Amino acid sequence: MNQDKNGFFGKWGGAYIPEVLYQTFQELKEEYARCRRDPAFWEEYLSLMSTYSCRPTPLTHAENLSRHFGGAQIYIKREDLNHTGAHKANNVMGQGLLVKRMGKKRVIAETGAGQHGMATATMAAKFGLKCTIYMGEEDVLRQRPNVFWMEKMGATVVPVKDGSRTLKDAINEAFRDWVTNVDETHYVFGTACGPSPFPEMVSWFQSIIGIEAADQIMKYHGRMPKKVYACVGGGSNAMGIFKRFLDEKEVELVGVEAGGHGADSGLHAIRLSSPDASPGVAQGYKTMFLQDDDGQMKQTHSVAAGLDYVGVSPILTALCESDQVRFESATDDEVMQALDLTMKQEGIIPALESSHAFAGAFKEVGTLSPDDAIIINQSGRGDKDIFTIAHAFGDPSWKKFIIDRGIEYSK
Amino acid sequence: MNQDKNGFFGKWGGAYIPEVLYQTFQELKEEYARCRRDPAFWEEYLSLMSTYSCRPTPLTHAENLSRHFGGAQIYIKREDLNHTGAHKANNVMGQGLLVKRMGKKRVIAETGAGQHGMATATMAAKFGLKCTIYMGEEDVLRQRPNVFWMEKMGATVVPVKDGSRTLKDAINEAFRDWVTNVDETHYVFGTACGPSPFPEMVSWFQSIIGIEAADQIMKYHGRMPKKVYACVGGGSNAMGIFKRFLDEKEVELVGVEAGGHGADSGLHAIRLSSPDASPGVAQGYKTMFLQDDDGQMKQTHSVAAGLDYVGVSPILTALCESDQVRFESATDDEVMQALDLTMKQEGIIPALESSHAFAGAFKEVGTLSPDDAIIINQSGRGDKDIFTIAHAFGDPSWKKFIIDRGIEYSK
Amino acid sequence: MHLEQQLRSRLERKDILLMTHIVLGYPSLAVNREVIRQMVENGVDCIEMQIPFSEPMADGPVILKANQDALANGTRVEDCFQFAAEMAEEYEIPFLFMTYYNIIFKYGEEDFFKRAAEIGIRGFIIPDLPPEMGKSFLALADQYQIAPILIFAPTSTDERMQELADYGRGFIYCVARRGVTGKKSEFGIDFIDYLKRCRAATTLPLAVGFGIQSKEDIEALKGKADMAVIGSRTIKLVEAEGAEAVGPFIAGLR
Amino acid sequence: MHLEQQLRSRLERKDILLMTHIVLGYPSLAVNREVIRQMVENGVDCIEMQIPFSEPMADGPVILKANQDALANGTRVEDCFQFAAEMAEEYEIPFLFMTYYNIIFKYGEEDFFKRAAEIGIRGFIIPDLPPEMGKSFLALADQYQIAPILIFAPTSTDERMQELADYGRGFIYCVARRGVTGKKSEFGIDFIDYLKRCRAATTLPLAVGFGIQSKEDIEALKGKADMAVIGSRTIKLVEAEGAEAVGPFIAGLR
Ligand SMILES: Cc1ncc(COP(=O)(O)O)c(C=O)c1O
Ligand SMILES: Cc1ncc(COP(=O)(O)O)c(C=O)c1O
Repeated sequence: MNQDKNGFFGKWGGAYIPEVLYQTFQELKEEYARCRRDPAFWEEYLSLMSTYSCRPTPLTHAENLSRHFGGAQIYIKREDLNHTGAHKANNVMGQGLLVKRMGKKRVIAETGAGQHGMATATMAAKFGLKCTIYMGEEDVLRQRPNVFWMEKMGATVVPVKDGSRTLKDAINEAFRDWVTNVDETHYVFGTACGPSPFPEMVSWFQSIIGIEAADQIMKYHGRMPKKVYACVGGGSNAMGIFKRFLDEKEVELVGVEAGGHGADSGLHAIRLSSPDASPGVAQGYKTMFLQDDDGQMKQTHSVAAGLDYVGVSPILTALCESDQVRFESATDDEVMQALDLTMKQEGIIPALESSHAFAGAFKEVGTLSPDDAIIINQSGRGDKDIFTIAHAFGDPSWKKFIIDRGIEYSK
Repeated sequence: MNQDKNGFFGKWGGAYIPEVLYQTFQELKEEYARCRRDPAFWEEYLSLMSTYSCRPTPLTHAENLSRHFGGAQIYIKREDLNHTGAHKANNVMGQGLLVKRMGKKRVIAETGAGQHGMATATMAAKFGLKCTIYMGEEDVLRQRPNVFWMEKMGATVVPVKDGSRTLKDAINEAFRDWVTNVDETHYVFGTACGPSPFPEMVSWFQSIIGIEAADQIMKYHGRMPKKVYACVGGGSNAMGIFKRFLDEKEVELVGVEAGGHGADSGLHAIRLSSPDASPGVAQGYKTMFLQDDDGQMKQTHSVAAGLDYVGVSPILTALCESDQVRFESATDDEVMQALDLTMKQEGIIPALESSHAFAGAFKEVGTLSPDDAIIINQSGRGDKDIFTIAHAFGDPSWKKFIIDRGIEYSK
Repeated sequence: MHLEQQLRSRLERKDILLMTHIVLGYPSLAVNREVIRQMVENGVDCIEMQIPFSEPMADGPVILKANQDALANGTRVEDCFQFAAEMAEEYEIPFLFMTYYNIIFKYGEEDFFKRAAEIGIRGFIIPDLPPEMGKSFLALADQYQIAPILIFAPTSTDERMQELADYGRGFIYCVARRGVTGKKSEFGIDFIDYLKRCRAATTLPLAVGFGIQSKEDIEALKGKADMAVIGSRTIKLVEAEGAEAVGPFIAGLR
Repeated sequence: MHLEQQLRSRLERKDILLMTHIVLGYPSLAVNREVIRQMVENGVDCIEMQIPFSEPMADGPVILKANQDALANGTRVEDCFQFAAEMAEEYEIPFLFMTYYNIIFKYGEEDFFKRAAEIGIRGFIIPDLPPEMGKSFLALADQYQIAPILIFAPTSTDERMQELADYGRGFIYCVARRGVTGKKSEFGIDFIDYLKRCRAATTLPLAVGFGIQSKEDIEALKGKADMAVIGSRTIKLVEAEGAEAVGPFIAGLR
């Protein structure tokens, strides 16, 4: 699924950008086009990812979970084993190579939970670039560990105090920085959203996931999987694993959105599988947004900070419309249960975001045959989320630990 | 370097074990011998490690650090990218396969920082084994996040309240469990110490590190490195990377011990490169221990919990004696500086343990030629150590974050 | 009369025009009403009324906050239309809508144009709608005779300026510098070169905005631009000294 | 007289002997002195004196804590030798040293044996020194005529028992069950089978230890073993009721 010359996928996408950025987007589009044409670029990318991150990441056969559900064989694509702990590295490293080519000296990025910020700060350290990360003030408070690491890697983390003080506001603020410092700065967009060429470019870098997974499933299972599951925040890990399977007619692709407190609760981030969302244009692109009748964006909610976003990849919106991807959602509670089960059965700790894909798969896998296989994309690891996960489980020893530490530090 | 029939390496090692364990050690030794003879076992091990963890782990060329020091090209072996975040997984998964063969249903392990406990709990979940982890009470308090994950993976974590309430006491307690439940229990020893066959067996599983690293350095650098650096706690990651290079005469192997507050401070864990240690027998084996004139073990200190141990691998003691490995130490301060520099220059966060290897290398690398290469073994990732690292850096925002959380939880 | 004609006829009497900016609903429509009265009475030539949006990506901190507060006050798009209707009815200077594209898109492009035209709005400034994205928008603008105000930036190439000028009506909004609204601009040599390039690219009147704060700034623009835009400056003034301060401030600008 | 002879001559008068255990320096050497007096006066046949070690791997919580406290009190190996000399001098029953190998290794094996022999110690129980690890130790034991007490466990095969018996002198210490010191053992059918196996493997006297706590336990051993070992039980007794309680307790065991 490629964009048209104005950056649209069907009627979704585009580049709704202030004029100041026009020129820089032209350069970006050209450089991106050159990279796509140049096989050496992809080679360089693969080599970087295999020496700095640990690509190819494994495809793990989850034998215990498969037995537990008695349905299809469950395979897990292990993006959690990437350097910095999530698929975000794929995109960021790719954009890093692009920045080097463009000769820019500074990168900026938005971050919600901090995962993309961590990845960008890491890439900036590796490539010797200046780096500023915009992060909603709420998130800075909630995700101090990530802020700590970003700062330690030399990045400046700017708490964004506007709006809902979360991801979308960080994106707005990053755009404000970009229009101000456009000449030497590249904005490393973190997901398959935003103005063209970001949705397609980010999906391209992430497509390494599905390319590897297809080879691996053929090797271990002998044929294509029945279904492939991915969680959907902005949509980059989903696009990353789906892309390679789009033309495999027998493979069903399932995106799992954040059900929060439930589809009827008003407290969720379901953009594609609920009637609460409607078409809109914001943050530079056209897609389904959670917005009110006036077009003002709504508050969203998910236990997973990385899924807690008002928009969604325009490519996924197009694929939803064309029925090439099915969208479901999983509630916070279902997600915590799926996480718990996966830890106990497989010794694997999916990120809260990724746990949505697990929850979605667990609902359906039992109805398939043990001769079939499914793939779940584990976009990241959960141990980075100790503060959120221990909190969500309401673990009393954890609380005591924090209280005691706090008292010690107060002395 | 192989053990003699009594489990000795030169005059070091052996198996000083209570009679109750004699039989189980016989079985273990026989099974281990069978595995070593059976090429299918190593194949199974490689396959497990490449599908469940992400072996081969990359060898990363640290271009910025190399430039910074202006000496040899620095290559980093990335054990941090293993599942569970450290080289510990190599040993634990290997022993897991052994346990499956022996038909035992329960595993126990000691843990200091929690890294080996995490790895063992993970393996137990994956292999469907019952699991109990012994951890000094001090460490349970300091390392609550790891305890949380171990419990979530279904393990029972027992705080050990005896002695110094740290690693060595956890080892004693694990032995007490083992002598009690010997029939169905295997003790997954966490490092290249303890009674024979553990030192050799653990080193064998860890040798995968050096085997990969040698291939990789030949591929990227074209010849053997000048020096290979590893931190030395019990000695397993060091043995893991050194083993392959022992017969390469031009390669110098350097083990870096925990200098704590300094070699003269009495607050360190330097067993091989300081006069504070002397030969002894404890925890089932003979090696250099930090002990007093009566043979009572002393308190040790290191900023890195995983290096804070009174004994050291008998194999390393033998290699030290035969001058095949040189031992140095790095102080807590040097280690924090090396960690800081590595994060900023390369976007890589070594564990505090691993940072000792970096600190050791940084002192010497400048004197080598840019045509030479060295390898630093990054045994683990540091982001698991946020509580220790942020504390060690004295980060004020971190303290405030913890205080605020504590207050919230106190409500 | 079209917007361009309106401005040109005013330019016959003045060497530079003044456009001001308000955020509808901030601090309240009542205060907006008073501020506009003072602006008009003190010789403002054109007013852009911003319909608040939750994601004002191109705005700096002052206007951003004003947008948020206006929404928090409960300002709806319907309120904005009604208020705008009242203003356009009351004063004869041209009123423009400034907003982000989603407000129009969500309302329905054609319905929005129709309503605005009925009210007597003369132009739209939509900072996140470049002409490539605005095919139907530009067609409707033509149809409803509402000027689509296009924007030049210092980063725009000559070629790009030509292209934009083709689509533009009423005037061209020349952004004085990189960045968002609300910060002071430096009017150095680069700026003068930039304005020359703007002038060469179009015959439309040139408005210059972003960071214009004082009589001196406006003096400096005379002969180089046709209209000076005062944005965040009056918002800050109202915040600090109340609506009454706006009249004297505007009067003092010439 | 050798240890085995000493025990055999006592066995002529009693159907089962009693060995007790103390940790030197816990709670203090003074209390140890009083406890030993009470033990000897109430008919204990043999006493194992544990030299405390910081890593008592084979001991359960009670003895473990006693080791730690003894060290915390400042008990040194030298203190243990002096105290042991005094006891061996004062009482004619055999005294043994129980400790972990490192204490001996660090002192110097030969020096340790020499010193112990001078004092009149009759045997060593070293739970972490299997015979394979103790070549020089066993040779020195022979040379200095100090009995190396070897240990049978329920997990030991018949073959292994034979092997151990070859190296053992004085008596064989039969560990009643898997596990560490201090917990109650069950004396069921498995246990009786085990003791039969022990008996078949050696002609040395058999001592049974681990978890023996009462007169009934000792009664049950009669005819199956030659000596019962009371370990943690007296330590707990001293902790709870003081040294004076030891005499009556020992007296009550037969
Ligand atoms: C681990 C992980 N998975 C998924 C996501 C969601 O992003 P996307 O939908 O772009 O993959 C995030 C975002 O932070 C993440 O950290
Ligand atoms: C990351 C890491 N490195 C090193 C060590 C030290 O152990 P060893 O010397 O056995 O490699 C540990 C122990 O916990 C560890 O966690």
